[in-house]
Amino acid sequence: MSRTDTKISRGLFGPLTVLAGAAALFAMSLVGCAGKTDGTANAQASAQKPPEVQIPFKIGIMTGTVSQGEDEFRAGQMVVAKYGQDHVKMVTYPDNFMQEQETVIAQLVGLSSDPDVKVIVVGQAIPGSVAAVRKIREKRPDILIGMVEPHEDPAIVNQTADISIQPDQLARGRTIINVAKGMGVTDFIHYSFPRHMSQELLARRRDIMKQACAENGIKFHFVTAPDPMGEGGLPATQQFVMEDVPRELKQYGPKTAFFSTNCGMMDPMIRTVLNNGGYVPEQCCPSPTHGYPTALGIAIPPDKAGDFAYINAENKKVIAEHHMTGHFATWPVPEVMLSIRTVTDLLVDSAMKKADYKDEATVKSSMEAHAGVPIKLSKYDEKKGNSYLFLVSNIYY
Amino acid sequence: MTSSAAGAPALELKGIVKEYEQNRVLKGVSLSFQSPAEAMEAGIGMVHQEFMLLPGFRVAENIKLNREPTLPNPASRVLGKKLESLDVARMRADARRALDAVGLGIDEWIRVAGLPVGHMQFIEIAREVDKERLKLLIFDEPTAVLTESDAEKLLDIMRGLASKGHAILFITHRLDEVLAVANRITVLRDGEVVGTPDPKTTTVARIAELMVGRPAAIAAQRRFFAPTTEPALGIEHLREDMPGERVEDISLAVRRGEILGIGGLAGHGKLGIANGIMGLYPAWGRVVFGEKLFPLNEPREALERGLAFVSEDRRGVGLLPEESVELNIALSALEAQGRFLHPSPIPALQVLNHGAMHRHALEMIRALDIRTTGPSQQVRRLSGGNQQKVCVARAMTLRPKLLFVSEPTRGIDVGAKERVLEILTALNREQEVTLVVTSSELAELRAICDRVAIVYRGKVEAILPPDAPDAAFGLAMAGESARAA
Amino acid sequence: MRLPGTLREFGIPRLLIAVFLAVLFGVAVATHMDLRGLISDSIVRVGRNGILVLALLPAIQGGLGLNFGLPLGIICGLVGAVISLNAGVHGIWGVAMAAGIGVALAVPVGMGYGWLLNRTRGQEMMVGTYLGFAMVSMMSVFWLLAPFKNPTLVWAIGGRGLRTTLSLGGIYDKVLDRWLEFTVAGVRIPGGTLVVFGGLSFLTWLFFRTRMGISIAAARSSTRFARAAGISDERTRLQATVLSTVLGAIGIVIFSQSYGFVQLYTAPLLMAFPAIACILIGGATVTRATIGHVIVGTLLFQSILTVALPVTSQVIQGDISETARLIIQNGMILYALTRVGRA
Amino acid sequence: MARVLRHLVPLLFLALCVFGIVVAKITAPFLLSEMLVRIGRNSVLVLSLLVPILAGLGLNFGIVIGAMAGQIGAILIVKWGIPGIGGFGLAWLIATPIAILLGIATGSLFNRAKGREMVTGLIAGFFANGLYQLLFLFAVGSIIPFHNPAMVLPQGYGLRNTVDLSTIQYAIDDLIKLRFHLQGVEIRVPVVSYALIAAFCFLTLFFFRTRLGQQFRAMGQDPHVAAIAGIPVERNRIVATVLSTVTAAWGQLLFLQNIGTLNTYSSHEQVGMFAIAALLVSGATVSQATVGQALLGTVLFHTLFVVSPLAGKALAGDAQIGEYFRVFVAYALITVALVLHAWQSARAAREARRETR
Repeated sequence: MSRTDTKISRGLFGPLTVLAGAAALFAMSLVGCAGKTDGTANAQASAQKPPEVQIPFKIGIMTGTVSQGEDEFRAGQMVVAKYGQDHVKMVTYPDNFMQEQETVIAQLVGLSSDPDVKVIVVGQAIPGSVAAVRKIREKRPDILIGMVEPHEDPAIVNQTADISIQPDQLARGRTIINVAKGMGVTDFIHYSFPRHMSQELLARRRDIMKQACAENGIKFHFVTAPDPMGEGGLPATQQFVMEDVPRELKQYGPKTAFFSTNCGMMDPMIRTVLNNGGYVPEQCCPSPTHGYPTALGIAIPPDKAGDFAYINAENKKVIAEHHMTGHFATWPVPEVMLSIRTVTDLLVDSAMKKADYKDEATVKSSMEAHAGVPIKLSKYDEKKGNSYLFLVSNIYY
Repeated sequence: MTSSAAGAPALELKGIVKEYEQNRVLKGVSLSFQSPAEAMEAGIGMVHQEFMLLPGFRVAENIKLNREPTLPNPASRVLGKKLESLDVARMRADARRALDAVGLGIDEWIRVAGLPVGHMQFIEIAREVDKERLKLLIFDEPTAVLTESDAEKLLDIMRGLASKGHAILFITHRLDEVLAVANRITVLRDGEVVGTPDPKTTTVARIAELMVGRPAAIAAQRRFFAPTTEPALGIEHLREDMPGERVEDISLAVRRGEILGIGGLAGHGKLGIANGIMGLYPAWGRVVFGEKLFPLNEPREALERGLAFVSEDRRGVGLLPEESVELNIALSALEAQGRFLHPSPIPALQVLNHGAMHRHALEMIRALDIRTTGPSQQVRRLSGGNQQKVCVARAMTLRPKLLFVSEPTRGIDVGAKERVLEILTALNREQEVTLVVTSSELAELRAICDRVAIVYRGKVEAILPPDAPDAAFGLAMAGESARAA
Repeated sequence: MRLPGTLREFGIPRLLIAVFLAVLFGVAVATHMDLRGLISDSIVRVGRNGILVLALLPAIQGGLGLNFGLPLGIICGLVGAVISLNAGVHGIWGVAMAAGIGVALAVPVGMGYGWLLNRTRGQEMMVGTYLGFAMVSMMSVFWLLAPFKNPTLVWAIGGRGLRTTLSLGGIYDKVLDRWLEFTVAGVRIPGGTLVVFGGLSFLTWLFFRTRMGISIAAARSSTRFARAAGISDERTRLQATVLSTVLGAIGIVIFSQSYGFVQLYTAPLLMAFPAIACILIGGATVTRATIGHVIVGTLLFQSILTVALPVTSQVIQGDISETARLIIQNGMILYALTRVGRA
Repeated sequence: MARVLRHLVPLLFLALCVFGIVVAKITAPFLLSEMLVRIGRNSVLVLSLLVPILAGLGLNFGIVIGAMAGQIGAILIVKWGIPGIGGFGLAWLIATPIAILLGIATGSLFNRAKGREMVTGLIAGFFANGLYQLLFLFAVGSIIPFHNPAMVLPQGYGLRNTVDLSTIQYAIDDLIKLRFHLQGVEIRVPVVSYALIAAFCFLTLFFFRTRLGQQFRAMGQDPHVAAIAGIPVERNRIVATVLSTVTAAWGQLLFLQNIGTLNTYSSHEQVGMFAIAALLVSGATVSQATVGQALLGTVLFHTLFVVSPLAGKALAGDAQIGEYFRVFVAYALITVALVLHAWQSARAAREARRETR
């Protein structure tokens, strides 16, 4: 009998240790939370500040998490700060959004379930957004929906969104090559993989780049990299880029420029170019914070967080330290942040009948107001729909 | 469908089956079965020693398993008979009839799980009885798990079935039962027919004699360095939970320096004793070793106190077949006594001293005449006899005070058998190791042991000198030692 | 078809992959690619990934099958790395500190994990997979909330929470790769990392010759034999799990230093799969593996990864090698899974 | 105690859902309309897991392969431009034989990996995904003639990443339209989908009352006893896998007609993971599951999916923490379910031994 007793106590010991472990972890995250409150006094304070703009309805916004790209998530937070927590419902889509399409749909439809919501902005309209928007329309035709940087077929998006906006990928096919030419590049490497090449705009941009290169006497090379959504994950992709950049430099010489369609490749690409030579005329999603702070190891003290002038200056400084000035270029503002904020403001004003989001001139002026620099804007389809493509002129580090 | 394992005597009654290797002849037709379904098709049914019942199924579902009466439905008309619906009413009715035939009054729609063992046995029989084409029914030790009254009932049912024209093959160790129901008797020993006594004229003692057989002329000279009467190991009321070899209540005193034999029929618990004391299966009771109380269920403790064990299950327990001869020989001593290791401050991280292990293996290979290409050969590649020698070598490496050896000669050829027995007696004589040898081969026990204990139904039935009459052993094994006296 | 013994020993799948690899190298030579660079990259990758593959060995040896719960160990190593980065420890000491903290965390985590696996015998691989997924998501919350203040680690705009990718540039980027680095016939060899991988492989080999290691292997071969020899297989399984988790923690630190980045959030999620493919391609089965399998497998698989894409890109535009690799890798795992027990 | 333990997982899940609903202040009409839709599109996929479980194969991660078969059907009818219920029916007809073939292949694989069916199914899914990519990224348009500029990439081969299924969207759901209003919110009831789910439930129940179903149940309990009783265990295991794969193909089609777009290269990937998670949270185990549990699991799991991001956000004040929390809870509960099941079956085995003493 005593035997059984020891067995029971031994059986209980296990779960208890696990519980203790769980408790410890929980305590850890509590400490983390505590750290958050003092570490982010600014953010908290700004969140508690009265909203800059009072609106009589609510805004729904969906972005990625920071691990998908910080600009996007912070843009969402800026919208929250501007209109106040009570008037903005912000949600995020899952990290593995390609597989969890249903969650994407649920999140968006969930935003529309609040009868006060009149405007929904999808910051990076990842796959599933079109299906979700169609479902929202079935019940709430009154909601204005903006789709930023849609991944799905542009023709379908053009039929679906009230306004959609993204960098002019096709025009970038030429502008990026122009930037590269200005840098004095002889060879141009384009990294991508089958899944991205199954997106129409990316595939067409590649073809335009190829043509532009030919016109400008630059040799174009298409290189396939492992898909970060494959089961090797992002690390496999990044390892490949780190190995391949020096290889290409060796083969084509130091006047080689690199471009990639995937955000995850930016960190290693910029770092490897910084150390080995070569050029990065523009990132996939142009922004001073996209890739550069990590790749260059920029320290950003709390009081400078989100200060683009400071970040640009730091980027410039570190690149100069590596004697690579003039090898890098980007847009002065994060394009996704610009788009999200512009689209939100525009739709809010339209909902209050203060502006017309369908008017191209209004869209342009609104963008420029946010960017602080001139913007080139065009329509995806002149005849129908309300999809826009835009370009910003570059800054050089 | 085999009759009995090597060494386990068995009786065959009223058989119309003649078994010769894979071919079976039924009613003059030679049959060879590839699958149970074919045997069933041919009209052969079997009541298994281990129950072939699904505990989660209801009684009727078990009885009608894969022979369910069905009703056609729209789906089955299109897609075939397999999709016909179960005819539950008929299943229950059939099961009821079969259960009544075996005199089991339980509800046919309750689940089998949790029913008493006796009931399960009768359900098995009912299932076989229910088969329409049944010609031959095989009972494999059906009464082993039954109470006296249930066993009586079973015999009645067998008589009834036989009178209805079913042939019954009854495999059992219970001699009384044999005489009570059998029309014909065949006695098997070591897979060979040793006699076909007429049930009308023979006696229990005669069958027992046939079962046991005469002691073989053993080459090993018996030594008589007089075993002391001092107890080496005292076992009191040992109970143990080894599947198929249950020990109910064993009390036994092993004397220092002797070779004690333990015999008995399969399933009566003789193998359980060593396994229980060595801590391989949960055991309860009081065991004293070297005047100290000995803790049960602690395999490590047993090894550390100077016990060792050569298991009957060579492949499962005795050896690591994928590993080398040397590692197999050294492993227990390495684990329990920390030998063959380089010194290191952390005991668990002492590195193997390959040289010492290798030298020791060579020594053992020489001493026991293990036929191998070398100490690094995989044990799997050795013959059965040499594998057994490796097992003995491992036990010897532990330098035990008392050694349990179970089935030392099972599955090895005749020459090796003698060699193994010689090694054991030498171990006893020269190194004064107390030996407890468990074997199904009574002859070998009688050849090398000082005393032989016979176990019946999980208890010690009798302790006999090796030269006791054959009938005394036979009766003890059948649980009828009282009759011999 | 009968093959000569040595070739059979090497295994048909490995033979096929080796031939495939040889063809790739042949194409590389034919198209005037930088062969030395390709070989050098392959070797760098072996050093980088080797320890993570090695981490699977104790689990297989301990009878736990393929450790799909490797992300647990990886997370421990990542926490160690982040703490050392936050403290700003540079160079080899940074790596040592990261590994040290990683190991210190991996021991209790491995014990908890092992305890769980002992309760779920027969389902270890399933439990490992899901537990790994769960922990990765939990740690994502931790990365977001953890009170790290070092301005090179936190988000550029938000100012709190750790970035997805932390650069090791100037901290301990490639310190081991560069230590003892040498060049043979134009092929750059990252000496230090290989020494660490070799050293840990040797230690692991040695461990399986210690008393503890021998009992782990014995308990895997036969639970009942082990019990008869006084070995508790619950304990050996626990030891094997802890060792696997610890090696996972060290493995990711070595990986990160060679790689130059520490990757957080969902990065550890799928890291077990390539490692598992490596060891299986090396010839291991779910129940048996050796150091040789680890080394051969890592060499073959990582070389394929390194060489296949650039070489096929030379030959065809819009290549299908990424898809082909997917099929080869999972085909190998499937082959191994369906082959056990009939070897 | 044992009773509570057996229902621990669903109870935990229920508690979490209720807690989430309260914290996130989710309104009844929203929850109801979301759940009606989600149950409608996911139930058949979850039901497809039942047959292999009862036949002793464990959780069939191979349903991913069935989902691929369904998608092949959907892609073809879009290519041919056949809309509505007719298109859906044709997709169904195309998908079925493909699913049968793939099911036979998967089942044979399982027979070679007895005891490791689940991991094998998982990896088989990854493997099949590779072949699927090969087919639609490379073979289509190059080897297989496929000329439809709306579907094929500008390069001339390979499908685009989105296939617009609006032509068959709601083909089943809205075959009979039913709408009602609750607190001013319109709620759609996909009547025909529910009828189909009911039919599947009924068929599953019916199946287990047939001769073959009885054989499956016997195999699930003890394949050895089943073999002794003359049941062709290996062949039946393949049949079970085929049934599951085919049901999954139909389930995926039902799912897609509700969603209305197909992510060519990823819609199928998580089908197995989610269906299995849904089943496990109901308290079903790898060896025991009922139709009721499949439905209950679908309801609980998807309630959590709807509720938890919002609840996480309400609790942590940060949308992304809610997102990570949701994923954590889902996976952690599956782990708990697996552990509890293993623990209980070990204890049951111990008790069974004691009883036969």
